[in-house]
Amino acid sequence: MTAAPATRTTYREAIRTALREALASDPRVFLMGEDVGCYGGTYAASKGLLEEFGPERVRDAPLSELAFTGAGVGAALGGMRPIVEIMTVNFSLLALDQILNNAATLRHMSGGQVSVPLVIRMATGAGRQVAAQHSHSLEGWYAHIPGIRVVAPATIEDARWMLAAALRELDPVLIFEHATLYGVEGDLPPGPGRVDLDRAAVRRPGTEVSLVTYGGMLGRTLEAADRLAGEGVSAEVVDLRTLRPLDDATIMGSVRKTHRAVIVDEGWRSGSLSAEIMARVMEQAFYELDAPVARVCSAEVPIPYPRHLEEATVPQADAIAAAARSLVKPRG
Amino acid sequence: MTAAPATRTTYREAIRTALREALASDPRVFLMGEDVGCYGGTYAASKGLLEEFGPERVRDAPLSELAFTGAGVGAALGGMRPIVEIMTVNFSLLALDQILNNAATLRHMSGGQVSVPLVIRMATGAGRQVAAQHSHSLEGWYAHIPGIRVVAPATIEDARWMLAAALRELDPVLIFEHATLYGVEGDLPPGPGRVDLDRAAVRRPGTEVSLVTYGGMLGRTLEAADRLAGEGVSAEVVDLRTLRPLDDATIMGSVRKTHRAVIVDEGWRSGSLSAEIMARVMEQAFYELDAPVARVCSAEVPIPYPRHLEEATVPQADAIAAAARSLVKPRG
Amino acid sequence: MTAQLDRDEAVGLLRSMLSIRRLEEKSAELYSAGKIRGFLHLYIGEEAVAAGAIRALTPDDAVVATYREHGHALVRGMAVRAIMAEMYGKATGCSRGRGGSMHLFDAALRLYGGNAIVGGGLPVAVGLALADKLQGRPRVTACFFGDGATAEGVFQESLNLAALWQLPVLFACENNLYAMGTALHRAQAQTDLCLKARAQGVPAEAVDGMDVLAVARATDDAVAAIRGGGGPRFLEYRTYRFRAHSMYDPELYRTKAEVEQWRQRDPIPAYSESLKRDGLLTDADVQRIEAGIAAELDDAIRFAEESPWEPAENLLTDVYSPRPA
Amino acid sequence: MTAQLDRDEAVGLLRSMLSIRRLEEKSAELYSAGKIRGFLHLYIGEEAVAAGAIRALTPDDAVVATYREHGHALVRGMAVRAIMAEMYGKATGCSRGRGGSMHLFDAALRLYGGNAIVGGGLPVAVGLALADKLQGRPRVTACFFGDGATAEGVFQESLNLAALWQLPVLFACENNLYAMGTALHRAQAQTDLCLKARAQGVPAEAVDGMDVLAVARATDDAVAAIRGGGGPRFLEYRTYRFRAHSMYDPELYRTKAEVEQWRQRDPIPAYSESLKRDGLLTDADVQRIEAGIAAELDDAIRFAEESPWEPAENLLTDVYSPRPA
Ligand SMILES: Cc1ncc(C[n+]2csc(CCOP(=O)(O)OP(=O)(O)O)c2C)c(N)n1
Ligand SMILES: Cc1ncc(C[n+]2csc(CCOP(=O)(O)OP(=O)(O)O)c2C)c(N)n1
Ligand SMILES: [Mg+2]
Ligand SMILES: [Mg+2]
Repeated sequence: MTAAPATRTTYREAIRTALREALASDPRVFLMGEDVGCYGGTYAASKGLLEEFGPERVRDAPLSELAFTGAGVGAALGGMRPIVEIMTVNFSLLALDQILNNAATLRHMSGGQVSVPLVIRMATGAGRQVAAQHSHSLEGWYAHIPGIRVVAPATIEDARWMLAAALRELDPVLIFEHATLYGVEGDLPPGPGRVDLDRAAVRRPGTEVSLVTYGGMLGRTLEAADRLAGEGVSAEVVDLRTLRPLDDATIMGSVRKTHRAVIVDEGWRSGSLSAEIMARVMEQAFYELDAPVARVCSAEVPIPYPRHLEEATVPQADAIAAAARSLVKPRG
Repeated sequence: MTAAPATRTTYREAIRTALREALASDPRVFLMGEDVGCYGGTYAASKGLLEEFGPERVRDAPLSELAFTGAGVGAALGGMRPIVEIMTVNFSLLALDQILNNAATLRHMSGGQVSVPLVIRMATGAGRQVAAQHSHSLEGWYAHIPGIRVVAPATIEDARWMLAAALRELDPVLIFEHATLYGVEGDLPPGPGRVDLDRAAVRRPGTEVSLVTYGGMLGRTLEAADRLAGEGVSAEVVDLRTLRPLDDATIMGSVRKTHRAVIVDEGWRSGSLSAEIMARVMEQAFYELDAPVARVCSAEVPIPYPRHLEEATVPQADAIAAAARSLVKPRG
Repeated sequence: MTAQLDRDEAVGLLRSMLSIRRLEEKSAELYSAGKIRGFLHLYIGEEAVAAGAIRALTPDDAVVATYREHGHALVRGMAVRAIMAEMYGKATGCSRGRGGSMHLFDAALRLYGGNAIVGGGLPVAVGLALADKLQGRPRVTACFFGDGATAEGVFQESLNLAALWQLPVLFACENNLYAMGTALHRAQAQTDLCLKARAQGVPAEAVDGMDVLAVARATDDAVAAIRGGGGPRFLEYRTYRFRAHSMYDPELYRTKAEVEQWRQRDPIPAYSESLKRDGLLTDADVQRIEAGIAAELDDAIRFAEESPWEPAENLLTDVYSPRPA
Repeated sequence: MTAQLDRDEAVGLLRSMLSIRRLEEKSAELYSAGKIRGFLHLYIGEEAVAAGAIRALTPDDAVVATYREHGHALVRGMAVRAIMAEMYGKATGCSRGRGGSMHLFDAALRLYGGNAIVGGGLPVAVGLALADKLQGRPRVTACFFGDGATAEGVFQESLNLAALWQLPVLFACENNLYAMGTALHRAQAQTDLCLKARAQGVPAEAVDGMDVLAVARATDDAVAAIRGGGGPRFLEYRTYRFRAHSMYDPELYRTKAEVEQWRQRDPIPAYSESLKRDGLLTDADVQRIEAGIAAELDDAIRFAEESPWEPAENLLTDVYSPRPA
């Protein structure tokens, strides 16, 4: 393949392109959710698609998260490839019964007779000052559920290509899009891009400490790595990409190289995904560690509205760099 | 106090006594949930209370988990001390929006103006062959939510006294009762018993390895400790009692003494509470460890119906003992 | 209405009801013997509903049921062996033994469970119908659920979706007047369930669920209307469960007299008598049917007894699908 | 009906509506200026509902509202300063700045939010009313929510609970015909919302939400019935939002002409003219009212500007209550 030039685009536009491609290439695909059609999508990700594909395939749903998610399960059982959009992770709790008790369970419970090829997309995370009922990061919870896959595109490239990979799965895939990423601009290398949902990616190689993160935290983790580089500390940045199943090989590969790790996770600290990663490092790479694995997570608080408190709640580059520094150059 | 004799009773009866006492001693207390009244409670925990306290205070609710849990939030705001019963943790997902977005959040989000003194009880766990929509252990999820407290009475004494302690709190307290415990018989020491919701308990002292567990797994963890003792391995058994907040002091106290730990958790392994405990040991007692902390959890599978598969899914005494043994006497 | 059924069909309805009854009576025994475990919900008393309703469907149609679904599986065409082995938890069961009594699945019969979350099957049925509509297939999805399920928010949400999108769903409500121990009038302020369906734009009708012919007639009409593109329909089958909610239930919430009164309306003897009156059935026929059912049951029990367990090494199989190539 | 109100009350309604309108116009400006951030949902066009309905309540009653609740807070008696400072996110705001526009709380006014989960306030209102009933207090809880919320399952569940238990709740549905970009007829098969309430056993009535007197009259009646022990009532206020759903909304889903048509029915000028016709209001009165509102707003903005932020060290305060002794 000749090296075509990269395209300048946004995360939002990359998702829209992926949705358009999915709708155009597979008649079984349809998009369903609140305001995906007439409104153009809460984050404008599906803008224009109603006009292009019509109301049957870009299907505005009433405020009924439980029923339309369950309808996604049923449509998947019926041979379709539904993409259900839930506006925000806080609202997904209304649909969780269908996700856990049905989508994730039906295949195993039926003895393997049926499968649920359902994709659910939702926005997650803080950073837009929308306060305590619209800002949380609960993807770690979903990563606990057997039977589903959970991914978090952190880059424009993953935003562009993960959807197609998700639609190729026969099992439910949840895609978490961080709400602050939609507007991010960047270069999209020519496709088709990396399409697996299995591997974490080393976004920046380094030798002294591994910074393991995903989704909305990737940007500030890279920023922290930059700062550390300025201080002569070489940090490797691992983007998990897939939160379930976790790519242990890439994580441990990095830890075995650097012997130190900081997990950066926007979830509330206790019981966040960071804990699972620390547990696995304990189980799989304990004797490789030169220091205990550290983590930088959100404060355990319903996320408040004012910017300064929101910033005080979620991980910031400063805190990430500080945590890394304290492992590499312990005090005293 | 003169040493009154212990009473022979069951876990179920201890809960019923606690409910009766709560209803009798505080007019603000009422019990609300599906089949708590006429039916006598799914697990017969509230049998007889309708007759004793009447339908206003032992309130059968329709199948509407979301609304009656939300009504519990509202009644708590209105000055009552509601005890909401959700039959089984799998159904609690239907109510999770009200638990997370309202019960746990209102106090902080309102700037501290209101509080939600709500108690929610529910049954959790496997062991009764009721398959993949009635058997899970999701209390670890709840332990992730700031603003609530989560407890798991593992003993008859805690079943008897934790409710009163929960009702003294001004914030929501979730009580997880393991479905296999209701029928367990034992001695209840004369009351009033230990009533805090803050401290873990060392249920069996030991010196070589800490077995940290809670709820339905306490029994088989003690069994494993017995077997280990038979082999000359001294295991200490820590019952967490409170899953949020965790009692780090007791956990670390034990680990600092034994230098080895196994976490026993009926939750699905990845992302279970066990991971959080391992993370904390990593953070707080890393240099005390003689071996990586191990865990014995449920297999990551919707829990199947047949006994042999259900048993293969959840932690058993054998596996617990084996995990402990491998830390204390590493092979090779 | 027997006029509209030929003799085979008319007797077939009786056979269906009897098969369910005998299967369940036996299941109760096997539960006491510890062969069947976990939750077991008997349908005894309600047989006319499954027997009369499911025959209105074609093999291409789909069925979504609840944890009280042995009858639905049987009438839909599942072999007694597959049901019995499933209740035993054996690898030869319809769901490989993993589901047990509450989770009977058969993809070939388009039976999508056996759902044990009250109301959990409703939106799934809506989605199955949506798939059919989007693919232009003239199929109907029948969703069975109880009076209790109509109190769950998902009931209203699901009916609205089906009506809004004009989807081919039969909402088949088995109103047996109780949700576990909670009588309908103690659970809902408005006990006319048809009103709730109509308030979501779904045409609704109530029918005597103890009369298998009334069930058949009403369901035929509803299914014809749905298949004709008329959107969803709601049928309230008024029925009663003669036995406890599950095997744990001490039945504190209703009187023996009430149960006795409903037993007077047992759908089986009444229908059997009417067939005899119409000259469509003899005592010898009944004996032959009973013998056939008993033989099938004996065979199924033997099959279940002799069947292997799923090896524990397979525990994790089918948590995920094999990855497509 | 003005006949039943004295002049002060009649003019008070106008003042309420104008206060909301001016507060919100100013808020939109402050949003553009970056002073108010996050989500801001304007109530402009719907003022007659909050103004006409909340005056029917006593201070002991309770109010539960949505993210579109500046008007409700104001009419309930919250100081403009407290609202403005909250929208700025300042420590002097009604919720200490933590909630912002969507989460106005005031325990003393018994205003229980400002809930930003659609439908999230409904069962909370039911519970508040249950507490009153259990404690024998003759209070009413008014719960405001939109047409969109009536599609959520929790709506049906909540109405059923309130009707079943005969609780003193006013279900106040602000039907502005849209849920974000989804028109009611594109969201629900049955668009007569009163039918849905009645199907749960809640008496229901629709009222012109652009006519503040009609709102006041209907709400007075409903609240009287509720307070008299008649159980819950549902009122559908037919109204319209003149502005976008939130500040992000490009309004692709409706035509300018439709909005223009509804603007003809703006509740404020119509009512103002009728007061003048009835001799209850002069142009000078209007000027005086406007001046008062403007001064109050200026003061509130100054207050908000000058107020301190909550120190970040307090972030964790009030996640939990102080432990009782
Ligand atoms: C969401 C949920 N809540 C509670 C239960 C427990 N439960 C199982 S069956 C049942 C009663 C359901 O009544 P109904 O819908 O009338 O069906 P029936 O059992 O009468 O056939 C209840 C409460 C459940 N399985 N799921
Ligand atoms: C459960 C939930 N789903 C979706 C949203 C996003 N959302 C916020 S407001 C809104 C529209 C609600 O419409 P309606 O109830 O009519 O109230 P209105 O905004 O018109 O006043 C939506 C979809 C939400 N906040 N909560
Ligand atoms: Mg029933
Ligand atoms: Mg609206």
